[in-house]
Amino acid sequence: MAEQEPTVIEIGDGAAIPKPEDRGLLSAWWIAFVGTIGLIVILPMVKPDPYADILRFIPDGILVTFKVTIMSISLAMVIGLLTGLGRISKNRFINLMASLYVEVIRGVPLLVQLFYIYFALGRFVRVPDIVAAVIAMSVCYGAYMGEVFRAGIKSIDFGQTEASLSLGFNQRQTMTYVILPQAWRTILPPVGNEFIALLKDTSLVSILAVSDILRRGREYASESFNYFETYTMIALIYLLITLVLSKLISNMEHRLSHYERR
Amino acid sequence: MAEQEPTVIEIGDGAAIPKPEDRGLLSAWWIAFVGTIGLIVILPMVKPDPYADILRFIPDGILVTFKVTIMSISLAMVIGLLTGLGRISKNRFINLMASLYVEVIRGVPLLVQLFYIYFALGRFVRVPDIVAAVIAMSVCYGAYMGEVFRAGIKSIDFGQTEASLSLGFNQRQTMTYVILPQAWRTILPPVGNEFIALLKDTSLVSILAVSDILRRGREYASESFNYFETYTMIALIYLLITLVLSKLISNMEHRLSHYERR
Amino acid sequence: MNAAEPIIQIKNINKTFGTFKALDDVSLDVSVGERVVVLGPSGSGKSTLLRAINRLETIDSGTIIVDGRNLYDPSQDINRIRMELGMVFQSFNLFRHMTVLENLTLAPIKLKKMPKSQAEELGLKLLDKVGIREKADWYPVQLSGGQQQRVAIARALAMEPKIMLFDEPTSALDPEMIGEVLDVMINLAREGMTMVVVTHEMGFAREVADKVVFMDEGKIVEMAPPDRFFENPEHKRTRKFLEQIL
Amino acid sequence: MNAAEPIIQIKNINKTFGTFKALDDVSLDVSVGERVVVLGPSGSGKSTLLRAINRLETIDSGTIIVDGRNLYDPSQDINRIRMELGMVFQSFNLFRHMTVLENLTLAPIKLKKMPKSQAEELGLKLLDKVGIREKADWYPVQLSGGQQQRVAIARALAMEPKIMLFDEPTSALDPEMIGEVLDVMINLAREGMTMVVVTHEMGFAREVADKVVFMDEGKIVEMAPPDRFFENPEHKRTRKFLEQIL
Amino acid sequence: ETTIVFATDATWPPMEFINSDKELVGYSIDYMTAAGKEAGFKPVFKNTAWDGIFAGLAAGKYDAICSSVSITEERKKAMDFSEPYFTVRQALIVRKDEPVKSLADLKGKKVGGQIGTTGYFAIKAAKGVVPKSYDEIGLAMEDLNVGRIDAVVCDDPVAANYAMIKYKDTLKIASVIETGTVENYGIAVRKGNKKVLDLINKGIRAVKAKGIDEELKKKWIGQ
Ligand SMILES: Nc1ncnc2c1ncn2[C@@H]1O[C@H](COP(=O)(O)OP(=O)(O)OP(=O)(O)O)[C@@H](O)[C@H]1O
Ligand SMILES: Nc1ncnc2c1ncn2[C@@H]1O[C@H](COP(=O)(O)OP(=O)(O)OP(=O)(O)O)[C@@H](O)[C@H]1O
Ligand SMILES: [Mg+2]
Ligand SMILES: [Mg+2]
Repeated sequence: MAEQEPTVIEIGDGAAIPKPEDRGLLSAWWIAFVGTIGLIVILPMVKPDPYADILRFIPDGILVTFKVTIMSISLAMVIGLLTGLGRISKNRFINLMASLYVEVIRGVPLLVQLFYIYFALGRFVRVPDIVAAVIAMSVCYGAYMGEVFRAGIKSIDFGQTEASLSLGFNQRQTMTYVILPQAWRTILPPVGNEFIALLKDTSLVSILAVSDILRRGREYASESFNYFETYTMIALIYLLITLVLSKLISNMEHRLSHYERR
Repeated sequence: MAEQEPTVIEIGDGAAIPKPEDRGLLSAWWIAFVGTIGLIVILPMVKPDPYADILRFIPDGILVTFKVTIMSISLAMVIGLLTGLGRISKNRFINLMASLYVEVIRGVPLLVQLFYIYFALGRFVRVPDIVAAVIAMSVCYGAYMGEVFRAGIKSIDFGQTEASLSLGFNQRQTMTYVILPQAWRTILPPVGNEFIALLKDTSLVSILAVSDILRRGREYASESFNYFETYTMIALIYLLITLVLSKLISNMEHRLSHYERR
Repeated sequence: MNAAEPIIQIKNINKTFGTFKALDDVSLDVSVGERVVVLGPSGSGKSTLLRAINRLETIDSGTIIVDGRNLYDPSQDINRIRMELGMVFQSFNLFRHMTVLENLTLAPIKLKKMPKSQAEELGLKLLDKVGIREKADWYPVQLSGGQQQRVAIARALAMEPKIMLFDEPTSALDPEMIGEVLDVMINLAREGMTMVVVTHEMGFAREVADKVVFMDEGKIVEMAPPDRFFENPEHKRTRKFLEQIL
Repeated sequence: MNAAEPIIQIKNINKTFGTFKALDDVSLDVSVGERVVVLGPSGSGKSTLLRAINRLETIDSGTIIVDGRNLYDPSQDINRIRMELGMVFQSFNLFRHMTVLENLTLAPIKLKKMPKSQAEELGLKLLDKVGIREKADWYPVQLSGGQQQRVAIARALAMEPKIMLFDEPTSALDPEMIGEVLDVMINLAREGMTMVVVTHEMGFAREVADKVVFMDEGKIVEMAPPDRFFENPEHKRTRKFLEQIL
Repeated sequence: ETTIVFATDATWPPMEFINSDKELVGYSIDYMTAAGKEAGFKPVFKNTAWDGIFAGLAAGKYDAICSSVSITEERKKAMDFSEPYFTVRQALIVRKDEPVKSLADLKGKKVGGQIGTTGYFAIKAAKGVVPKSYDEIGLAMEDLNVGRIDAVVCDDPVAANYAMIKYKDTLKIASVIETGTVENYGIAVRKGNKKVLDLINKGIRAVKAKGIDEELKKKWIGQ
């Protein structure tokens, strides 16, 4: 009796990295890109009040957004690597701890985690808000990264490990010299995805009074009452950033594939 | 020269639906589940002030969260179906519009979209908060759902379409009677994922003063000043809900597979 | 319509994929009750010709008239014409989410608005005819290939088509199952169904064909009754093909 | 260590997978410079035995002493023992992200703290030896299977092991490439390397083996010099195996 | 009887907040309820996030805002205000152990306030301090408490509520900020919505005339 493996669909965490074969999104990318830049340039010219004002108000928020994103993704990758290793560990306790971490983090909304870690941290240690925000984002994304690393490591043929061990490398060296450098290639696309998703999610830290793009915009809007125009501009800026990032990441992927293709 | 297809890793939008083969997460599921229930029961008993108070304060927020989630997912599925059909449409214009919609929505943080749709909608039509929240969530998740539907439809062998057309069904009938009922099976797991992700993301509507779980918690905290305890309870409640939902969905998947397996 | 007029009239049709000419000025008439078998090497355009007949493949030029109706006349509803044409595919293409009986009744119920009970009666009768009535409530994945193909034939017949098109109905089957499908087709031929069959089964061609068509490189090279075709083929290319295959 | 003492001493080892006995009370000694070829039907435990020698597979009972060191003595560093044992796999297992030369130099640089230049010199010398010095900067995917396997041998040799273990080094290769790998192995044997080789290449076994070991169902059934083994095998099972394979 | 829908951001105790029975309560709430009784309208309070409360008014989501809105020149351009119903001053809150007396002592330090409030505007107007805006004043207080920021500026009744109840062991009111102008709360309505404004003004006048406002002050603020 024929049994067919059911197809698995997984949709990423919201980044729109166009794949070369995806023609629809590719040309949509161009239109979106040109349209976004066009609006960002034209709106302030046509209607300088408030659009030009908004553009003047927001830039330091962009810096904060990037700062939080880059610090968070770096920390999240460290946590993710450890979690990923924990999830494939044969040590039952470590394995369980890593799994539990993933399970709990995935089960709680990021915003709740942000509040929680922010306040909980505040109770026990005195850290600046931006550090608290970075820690909260990293703890959350570390769980997702853990799954990415786990899948990446598992995608490497076990023969690589055996060859490395038989040369005299220990488990840790094998991971460092042989498995991770190869897993990196498999991991890059989802990491790129997570990076963009994280950048977007940093908008949540605006609620913790970190002056990112969104916070800056809200401050402007609350004084000028130009809600509609401010949020239009904010959305355009985010869109521009993610469009550019997704293109960069997709290009990087192509370059990193050298030892597979050339 | 050997060329190897690079492995693709995709990590879902945060739901933790344990797959039967994933032993680590499965037992982690049980521990998390028992632990969560344990804490929800024990904390109010050991320290009724504030935990029991919090438990009394939050329940109607849970209802609101579910209401928003269910309405949003329903609407998002309608939008997603149309978007998915648009993305596979041969009509270049429809295809481009659908792709553009997906591209733009994916490029803007949900929170920004929420604010934007909330304020933009407010300018042109007068709708209650909760409706604005549902519309915003649906517009956002519709884009993701669109990709889910597209992948689901594309996973169905083209022979099914040809067989249907050759019987005399038109394109629409073919979609309705033949493709979608089959695609549904492939689509269910990611839809389950999106459902849980959406439920978690409804926490964002608390910012619009929709009285969901998180809003209720914030209200309680802002009056009682028990931030830490309140957020502990909120996190536990979300965790319990997502743990139960992920289990339900994973069971449902098993049952829906009848025509593939029996 | 004149009764003597062919039920399928194909005139000078052409079809290119990119730069590749899949059909090259093909003309073919099929009369009511006639059984045409199409032979030819792989890639010669047999499937393309068959699929052109119910417009699963659109042609670039030429005309195709089925049962008096031009396939490319915008005033004609292609879906109505397709109801007259049953088609059976190499890969069966049963609807995987439906039981065997549901596969058979879907089109009559939805397209002919036949009451469910009547459609089921018809379906069971057809399952009888193809010899697997007992599988009515099974799902396609639970059946063997030969059984699936017989269901596919029954499904096509449920719309009571005037013409049946078969595209290598037995090539995806294990040898033990080919016979059971061919038997069904032979019975159908005996009952007088108009049939166009692409196949590599020479025995079948000899036994039931009124006319054998041989295609190569998108052209109809030879067209003859089976006796003459197999015993005394005119063309060099036909002879070479027969040598290889027999 | 006594020079006359075998460099590999395997005593009464057992290994079960679940309920399946993969090694059943196996004992085997290998002297310095000796070439042992292991034969046997699929599933007889050849690979398991070989992998037990460098503890890629842990055994359930028995002892294995390599170069005077007990593999299961907790005071022994298994990684140091493995450096003495070069291993070549059926599936090459070259590090895909490194060039050929990097594959060769990684272990000497990281494990022996050899300066990079010296490691590269050694690497190039070894590539010369296996006849593909010109591919030093290529990536594994760009090489043929035979070339990859020769690199894999060179990689193992770069650690200057005392013993080389081969697990069907030519079974994944197209026939044209088997020769080039066997040549390298024969040269190695001529230079006096201690070798344990699982293979189905009878010609190789005849030519280089000092001792042929025949396994079946996890047991060593027969052990003899190649002449006697091939011409005059003692056991029925050995004869049957040879009949099938020759 | 007319119904007037008031938006209120119920995170501003004791003026307007949610009590443990999930009821919207507070000084402003009682005040408007009393005003309604006097002027003959029925107030309905709608909990609304502060951030966007003015946008909602413009969009017609409600008729008025009763949420401790100070009457400012900027705001007057965007909406109309009722007669003042409460006079506030901006209070500077710091940790108990700090010798800070005024905003001038906080050069280079972070000072928090709620986004879009007059308190926050006062911080921004002060030279040399680093302003930080919060969604809710409670979040700012908590951050002050744990040391992420060094002071908070907000309306004095709210400041008193926080510094004397919840954080009485750790926070104190350092001073009242003199801005040179009198700051009053008013009910905001959409520009030109005279009908609603008149009703509300009528109610406010009646409440003042009967001295109900003094009772309410006693009840909620303890003055
Ligand atoms: N959709 C298509 N796009 C491009 N080329 C096509 C397409 N369909 C068919 N062709 C090409 O047209 C030629 C004729 O195809 P067709 O399927 O009609 O051959 P056939 O005679 O049925 O062969 P077979 O016996 O292998 O089924 C082939 O070379 C095929 O590759
Ligand atoms: N990790 C494992 N788990 C379970 N069974 C195993 C494992 N490794 C080997 N086996 C089983 O042990 C038996 C001996 O395996 P082994 O690989 O040693 O055979 P072999 O003689 O090398 O065969 P071949 O010539 O096919 O390589 C086989 O039946 C195999 O299925
Ligand atoms: Mg064909
Ligand atoms: Mg083996």
